[in-house]
Amino acid sequence: MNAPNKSGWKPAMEVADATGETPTTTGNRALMLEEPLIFEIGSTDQTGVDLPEVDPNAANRLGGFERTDPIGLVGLTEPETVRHYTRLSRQNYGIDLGFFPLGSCTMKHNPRLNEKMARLPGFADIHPLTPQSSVQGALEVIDQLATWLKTLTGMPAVAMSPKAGAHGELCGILAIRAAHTAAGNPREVVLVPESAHGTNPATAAFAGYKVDNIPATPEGRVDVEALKARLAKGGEGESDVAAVMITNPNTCGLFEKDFREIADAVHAIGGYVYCDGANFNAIVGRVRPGDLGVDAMHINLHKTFSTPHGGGGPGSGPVVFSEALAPFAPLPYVEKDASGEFTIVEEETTDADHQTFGRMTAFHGQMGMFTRALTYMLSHGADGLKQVAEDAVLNANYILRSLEDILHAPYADSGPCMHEALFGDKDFGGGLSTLDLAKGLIDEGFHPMTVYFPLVVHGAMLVEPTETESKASIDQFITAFRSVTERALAGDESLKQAPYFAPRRRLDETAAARKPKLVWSEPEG
Amino acid sequence: MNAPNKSGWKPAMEVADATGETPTTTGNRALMLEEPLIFEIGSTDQTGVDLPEVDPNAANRLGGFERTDPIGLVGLTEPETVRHYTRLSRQNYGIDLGFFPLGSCTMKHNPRLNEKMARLPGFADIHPLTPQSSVQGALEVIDQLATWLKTLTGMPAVAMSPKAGAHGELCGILAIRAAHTAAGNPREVVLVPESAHGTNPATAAFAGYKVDNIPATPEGRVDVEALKARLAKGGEGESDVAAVMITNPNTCGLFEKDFREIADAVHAIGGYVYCDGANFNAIVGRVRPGDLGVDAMHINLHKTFSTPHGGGGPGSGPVVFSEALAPFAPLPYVEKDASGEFTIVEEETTDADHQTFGRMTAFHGQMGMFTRALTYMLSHGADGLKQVAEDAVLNANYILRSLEDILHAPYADSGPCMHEALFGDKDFGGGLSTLDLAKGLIDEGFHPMTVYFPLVVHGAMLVEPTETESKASIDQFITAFRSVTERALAGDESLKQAPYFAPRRRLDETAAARKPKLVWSEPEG
Amino acid sequence: MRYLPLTDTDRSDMLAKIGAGSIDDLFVDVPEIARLDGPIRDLPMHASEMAVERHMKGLANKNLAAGDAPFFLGAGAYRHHVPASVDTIIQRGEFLTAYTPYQPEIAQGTLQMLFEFQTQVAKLYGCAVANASLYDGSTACWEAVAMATRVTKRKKAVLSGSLHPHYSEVVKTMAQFTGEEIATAQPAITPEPNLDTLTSRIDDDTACVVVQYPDILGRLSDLSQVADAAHEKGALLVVVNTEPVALGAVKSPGEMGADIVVGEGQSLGVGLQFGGPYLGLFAVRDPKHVRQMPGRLCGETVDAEGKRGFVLTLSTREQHIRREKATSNICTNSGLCALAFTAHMTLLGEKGLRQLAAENHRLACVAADRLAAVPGIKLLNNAFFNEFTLMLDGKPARDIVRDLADRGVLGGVSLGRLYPGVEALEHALLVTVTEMTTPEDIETLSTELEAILKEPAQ
Amino acid sequence: MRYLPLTDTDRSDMLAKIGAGSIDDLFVDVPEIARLDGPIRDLPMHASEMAVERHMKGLANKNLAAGDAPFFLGAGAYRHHVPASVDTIIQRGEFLTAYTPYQPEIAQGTLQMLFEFQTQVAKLYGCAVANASLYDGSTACWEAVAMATRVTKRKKAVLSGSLHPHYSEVVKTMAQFTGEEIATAQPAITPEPNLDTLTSRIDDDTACVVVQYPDILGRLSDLSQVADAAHEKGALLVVVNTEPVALGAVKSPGEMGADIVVGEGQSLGVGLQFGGPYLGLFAVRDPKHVRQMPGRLCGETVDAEGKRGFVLTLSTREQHIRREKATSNICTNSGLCALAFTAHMTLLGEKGLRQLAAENHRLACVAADRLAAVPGIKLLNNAFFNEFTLMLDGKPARDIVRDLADRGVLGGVSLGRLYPGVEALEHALLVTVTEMTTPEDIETLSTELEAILKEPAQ
Ligand SMILES: Cc1ncc(COP(=O)(O)O)c(C=O)c1O
Ligand SMILES: Cc1ncc(COP(=O)(O)O)c(C=O)c1O
Repeated sequence: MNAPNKSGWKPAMEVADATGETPTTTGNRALMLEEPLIFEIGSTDQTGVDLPEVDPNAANRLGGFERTDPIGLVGLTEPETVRHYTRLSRQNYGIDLGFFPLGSCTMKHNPRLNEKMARLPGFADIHPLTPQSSVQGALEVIDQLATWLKTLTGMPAVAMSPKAGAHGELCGILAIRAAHTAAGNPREVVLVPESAHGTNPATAAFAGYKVDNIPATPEGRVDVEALKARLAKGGEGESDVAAVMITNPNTCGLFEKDFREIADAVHAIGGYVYCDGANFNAIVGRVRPGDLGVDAMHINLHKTFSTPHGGGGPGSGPVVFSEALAPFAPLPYVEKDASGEFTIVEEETTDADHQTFGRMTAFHGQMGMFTRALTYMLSHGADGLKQVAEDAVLNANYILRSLEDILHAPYADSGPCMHEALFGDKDFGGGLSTLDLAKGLIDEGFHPMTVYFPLVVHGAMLVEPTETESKASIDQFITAFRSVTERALAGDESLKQAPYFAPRRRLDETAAARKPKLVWSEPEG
Repeated sequence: MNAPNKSGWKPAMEVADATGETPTTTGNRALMLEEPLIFEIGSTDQTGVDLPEVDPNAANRLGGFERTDPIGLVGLTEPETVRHYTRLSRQNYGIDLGFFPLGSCTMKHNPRLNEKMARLPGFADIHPLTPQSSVQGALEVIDQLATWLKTLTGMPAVAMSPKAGAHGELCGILAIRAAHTAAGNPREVVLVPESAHGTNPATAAFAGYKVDNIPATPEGRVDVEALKARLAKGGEGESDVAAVMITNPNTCGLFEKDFREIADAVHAIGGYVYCDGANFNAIVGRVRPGDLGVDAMHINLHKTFSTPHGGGGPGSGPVVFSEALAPFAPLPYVEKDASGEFTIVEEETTDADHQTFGRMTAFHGQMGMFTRALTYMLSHGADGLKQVAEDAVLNANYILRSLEDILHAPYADSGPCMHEALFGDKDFGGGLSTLDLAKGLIDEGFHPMTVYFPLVVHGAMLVEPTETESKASIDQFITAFRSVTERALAGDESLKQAPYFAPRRRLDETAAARKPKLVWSEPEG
Repeated sequence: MRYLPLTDTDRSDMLAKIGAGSIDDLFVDVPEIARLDGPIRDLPMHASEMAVERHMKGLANKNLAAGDAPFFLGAGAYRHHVPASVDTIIQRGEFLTAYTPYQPEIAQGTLQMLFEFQTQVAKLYGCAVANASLYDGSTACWEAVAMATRVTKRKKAVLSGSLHPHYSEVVKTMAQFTGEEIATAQPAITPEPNLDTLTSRIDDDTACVVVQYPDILGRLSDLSQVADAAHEKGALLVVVNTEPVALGAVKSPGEMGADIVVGEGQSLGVGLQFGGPYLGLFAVRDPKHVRQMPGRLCGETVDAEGKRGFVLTLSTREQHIRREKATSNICTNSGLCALAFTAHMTLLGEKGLRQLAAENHRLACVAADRLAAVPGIKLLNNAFFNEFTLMLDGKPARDIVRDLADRGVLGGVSLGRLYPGVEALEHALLVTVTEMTTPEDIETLSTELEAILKEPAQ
Repeated sequence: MRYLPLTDTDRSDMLAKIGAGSIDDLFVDVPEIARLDGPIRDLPMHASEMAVERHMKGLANKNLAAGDAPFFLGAGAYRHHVPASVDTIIQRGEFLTAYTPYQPEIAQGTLQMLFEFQTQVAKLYGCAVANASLYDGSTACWEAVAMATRVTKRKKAVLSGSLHPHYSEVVKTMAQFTGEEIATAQPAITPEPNLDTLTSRIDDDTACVVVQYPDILGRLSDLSQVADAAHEKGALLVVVNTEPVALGAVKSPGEMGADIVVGEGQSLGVGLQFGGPYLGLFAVRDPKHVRQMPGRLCGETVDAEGKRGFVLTLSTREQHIRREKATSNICTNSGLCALAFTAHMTLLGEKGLRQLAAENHRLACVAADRLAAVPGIKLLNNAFFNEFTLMLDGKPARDIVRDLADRGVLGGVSLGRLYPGVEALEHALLVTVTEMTTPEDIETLSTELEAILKEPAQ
């Protein structure tokens, strides 16, 4: 690390070292290095840039609003900065380090060509308000990507600007609301299954809808009959249901076999079908959602199309639309005229084809993700993408069938899983639960699967291998997973203390929430 | 890791884990990950590139020399390759991770702007034999860098093509030999101090010289009187000494105060003064070797001028020359004509100013290092480079004076040190030595200093902090160093087993040399 | 294929283990109607890196990069010099290829970085707490309005006329469905914003008033006056900042009484990227509002051995716990952009930030004077930071911007583009100057503008 | 300054600890005569990243990058597609900023990579053992000659006329001082190399015969014939390869009896870089020669717990142990280029390497046929891999290459440039085709050459 300034930071070593070895004076353990906060090593006088000194008496035109009080932003020189963040990075797990089977998150390999292409100055160094004649290539990227997305989904239109999955959901629900409103009544309810991702109900509520539950069958799918009954509720008059939001493949990892039938039923009552496309990776290139009656679906470019997750974002969530919803798509969008020239439509127009619900974000969407996703698609092609879906599904089923004998697999009999395998912690001994197993996997050198989601399974463990994992790697994971599971079934107490080898032992989340400390402050006294 | 193929690789865990914790099935310890060899995980049918399939029957013009036998090169897909090398990288220490005070190596921060500039296609993607009119910018880089080097050293000429320090030494000695030869007698001996880097005697021998020792004073410098006596040996006639090779600042970290006097004495017997400039960082921008009577000196761009060491190379070792040696400089070199046009001189000419000793390498030298070094120089400027030397020397003296009370510092009384501080293991207890202290520092999260060099000090420890280390960082190092030293002085047995926390415990170098295994081979049976 | 490690042998071994005869058996649940007989048609097949690179470079080369022309665009997206080490840092695989830090024991890198980021943003904005990022400034602006309605339990938001029109549009888009009442206006072309008009629109139903600072015309105004007016009515002051570099020179919104400060963080670390991904910043002045904030928050805690560590916290506000009652639906945010911001800010430090701001302002003053000397051009602003509005004679500014582009100059943003159809703004050109602008660039813009303005009307 | 962490306060605190009054006190040992009164004159002062970047980009833009023109140069440096992930890997700070692995416990990354590299090179060359790299192909060639003299205790080296002239020059440069006798020749312009002439030059004093394969004219020849002739006289066969991709298509030198195989590894992973840094490869067929090899060697061992690990080994051959008796003076080598090579080779694997080689050869055949159809051009080679020699009518090839450059085509390497003053070679043009060459490039070169050859002599 860069050693501490006078904030007095010291490596925490009060508690005896877990290994029983002589603790080091630095708190470091060879290549596992402790690192203070920048505020504990930097100073407000230090800087890692070379800029002209400021003359405090220079004339200015700031209208008397000069910032005179200290701001408190510390700086570091470049060597210190690089080292600080490099050391921090080494306390992180990433796909580049190993298997990262976070269910519902599609942690596939992030190709480095994508990174390189996104950094071409012709893409990275253009301003969103550049005169359009000077950014035809950028508009063409958007147009080409739109074409891929429409063709892969079999849908006639796509909105490119949503910034992530949840923003895409909002885009879809707003279009649905706009369509209903245009037809005279926005309706009140959006139906969402209990197994849905939290963003689904949150989005529907954000768009002013009441959220009602879609019942599920014991096999882990939508209960079509119960759904039909709910749609019909209210009897003869117009249904109160504006839309259903269904994830397909769903969050239990299953394909909603009756999707078409559901869609028909929803359409029959004048509702719309929103499909959460977060799990598109299972079917990309093999199944077109357009063939299943979908009206709107977001696509997480940061899942299916390999743009990196970056420790939390950014993502990109374009939304494909059916004919019915296409006119309501948000601004801005790109159009190609007869001469092949591209234009950005930024203003509302009055024709029936363009009853846009408005603007969702300042500019055109996540261009940096578009270039990466297009690079990815061109690399794979139609054949490669089909193989992606097949290998992703094959890997997941292989895991399901390699673990179902020792782990509770609630939907193991519901048919093949799609891109992810779901397990529960039903039979664990000694008060152990999913969390303990997850922490045990950390010691084994794996990132744990998604835990406690979906909510419909006790101690849910959602394992999504993706297609970029080799069989050998998955086999190693299975061996380790079985070993830790055996310990969990046997009630092995030592698992309660795991992880042992990570940069930190278990962290106290309750304490964090009880008295939140969200920013650094000068130590008192 | 990418899990094993049928080579049968297994993580080695026979010996109980040092920590006493439940060993993992993978051999991993959370973020410290084991990784097999590519040969143990890849296959000759696997590839990470997409190229057209080969038709084995396609006509060819290989003249019957087709390679038909299996080659045995395994491949990995891109996800596996990235992961493999990322995991390997995490078993390495680098400047980016922490303090790396390897004496004589000048492990300073490698600025990232340098990396970016070297990758501009106008530098990275040009062929060495491109018609010269199309690479004027590249030739200008060489010319500008040459100007910086000449100005900083106060020398009239520079040869840019040497590939590293040792290659630069060769360049210098060959020029000296050529000059002597042109004068009628190459002479027989090159004088080198015992404290010199191994490349010095090796180079002299490679150039056909006998190597003789330059005696040293107890204070760690060249013994001028003894040297003069040696130069005079042979009495009246021509001296047998072709050159002296002296490192200045020397490898004990001291400035050779009498350098000018030595140079005069060498010149007086018609010899030349070669200065090993590996330690130029201590004086860059503050002292010009040209003012001290140097005839030739190589400059390690990978030390003083921050080009990265890359785990062993590449480097770059331009050599500055005095008027006397300039005519003998190697081919090729860049010339600027009156119109400002640059040309590469690749052919021998016959005029007296150009009696080149020939070519040392296929092309023009380490262009990739030139762009980085020039970027570095422009960033620092004359003022910044002076500050570099001053801070490097300040840091080293600070370390010397902070440790001399507990560690044997043989030349502590020889005046201030320059860029590095030298210690010995004289008083260690319990049979402990420098190596044990070094391994103890590894556990503390530091890269050890250079050990057992120079040869003139028992258990030498050569600590070179460089100027890119903060005081705070150095203070932390001093604390840790003192703590480990105290253990060493007290004969703490546990140090014998260090490191405890590194990816590997002490490695058996004797076994490696006894039965060398230098390439992977299919396991037998 | 280069990204797919399974071999055909692997595939058949795995199918055997599963007990499936072929891959199709794993897709039996897909209804007949949606089964395809091969790869989707009308799309190309897979291609080599080399071929893809050629294709993408071809597209990139059709764009005029900002670095290849004198460049004066701003209006919510700014071109600053990003130190090379920032990109090195964000390309570390451990940052780049990590997910949201759900397993904190192996995500301390991301978490500690977020804690640093939150602290930096809070300090920059003069606030108590900041979150771990939102999508961009415009969505952060909407989230602020939504939060204000939650805090005040009122439904009306008063938007300043000189708020970035795209930001107003985003707020209006959302509000049309959620029942918020959004009062907007257009910017008045005056040397200083008229705060009295704005404050007069605040009433007892007002949840918040939203002001941009510096505003869309580059003007600066005394926010404390607006804060007082809002607070008097029990409303919150939301301040929007699109240029964080400005806050190295001018008073922070927090200092002047803003309750929620939101903005765009793109200026630091992120780059132009044709509009995204960008970085939504969100902070509150009063810590009591924390539990109403949208988005992720990173907090400090200890591990089982008592060592300090960081976790995501207060997640009961969030969609994955609170579902339809969440404070926002956001999940994926702008994590890596936050890292870029925080690394750039760390390189700057207060000293560097102040120098950077001073240099921006100095060059902007030079440019404003030079341009105002061109016949037919008037400088509107009394005060500005690095962006100012010029009033141009003759043709609409939008046409002039196109003419400039034809001459290889990216000369600014016409208000005609931002406010299509609004005649009063048609002749206004927003010009931005940063440390990247050279004196030659300023000279070129001035002479080209002079030439264009001299052209006889057609 | 941005790279210098010490503050003025630090500096005075540290001087106090040291007991020095000023920094000058630490430089007292510098003789008066060499003391300067300030920063060195005639050099600029420090500059911001932005300013430096502008300067360097200005210089870069004065060069015509290979990617911006139809490109046909080779002769020891080849332009291949390097997968983007290779650069990601070599930019990992732990690889980039490490030193030679002197502390193996914290350098297993570099060491294991070197072990993989050595194995790959040995297999590629058909040898038993390879070292951890030398500077480049030309210095590796000299080291091979030097090693052969050590092994055979003879002093004479016979160099084939079709060895790259720069390589011969390097050998000659070294030998003029060390007493080796170097027998060279010029290439004969024949469709096939005349091996009889070569073998007839081997005598009982010959330490080694050095042959390039494919040779400087792109020709292939039967090395086993040379091997036999050399071995008969007790000499070693040294084979030089400048294009490793060729060995994915043609027999390895080891297979044909070479004793030492050396070459340039730049084709894989490293890039053109105007000639350096490149990557010297060095391998021996017979493991008994290991202890005479130059350069570093990485070997397998175990740690104190019995876990496999890697170390630098057999260092008693090296300068830092053996000093004037070392097998070479090399210290710093081409470590990071070796990593680039090994990562690229791992991405290729045998399958990819063979495909890459086949694609190079296929395109080279297309180009050779197309060019040979141009009036005034004759193809010299009977056999070739991806490089062949054309005999051009009219002007010297060197002038034609310049004319082509003026027309924006980088059309090949004239033998006139490689052998200045040798009239017999003046009309020969060496043309290289790789997977990067497009059919359009070939067409452009053909039509431009045709146009130039048609021009009336001036
Ligand atoms: C099923 C599902 N829906 C929606 C989302 C939300 O997507 P985003 O995080 O891009 O907003 C996720 C992401 O985790 C998801 O898994
Ligand atoms: C004093 C000294 N001389 C010469 C050298 C050789 O330089 P290079 O490794 O660049 O060949 C070194 C490098 O370690 C050195 O420290």
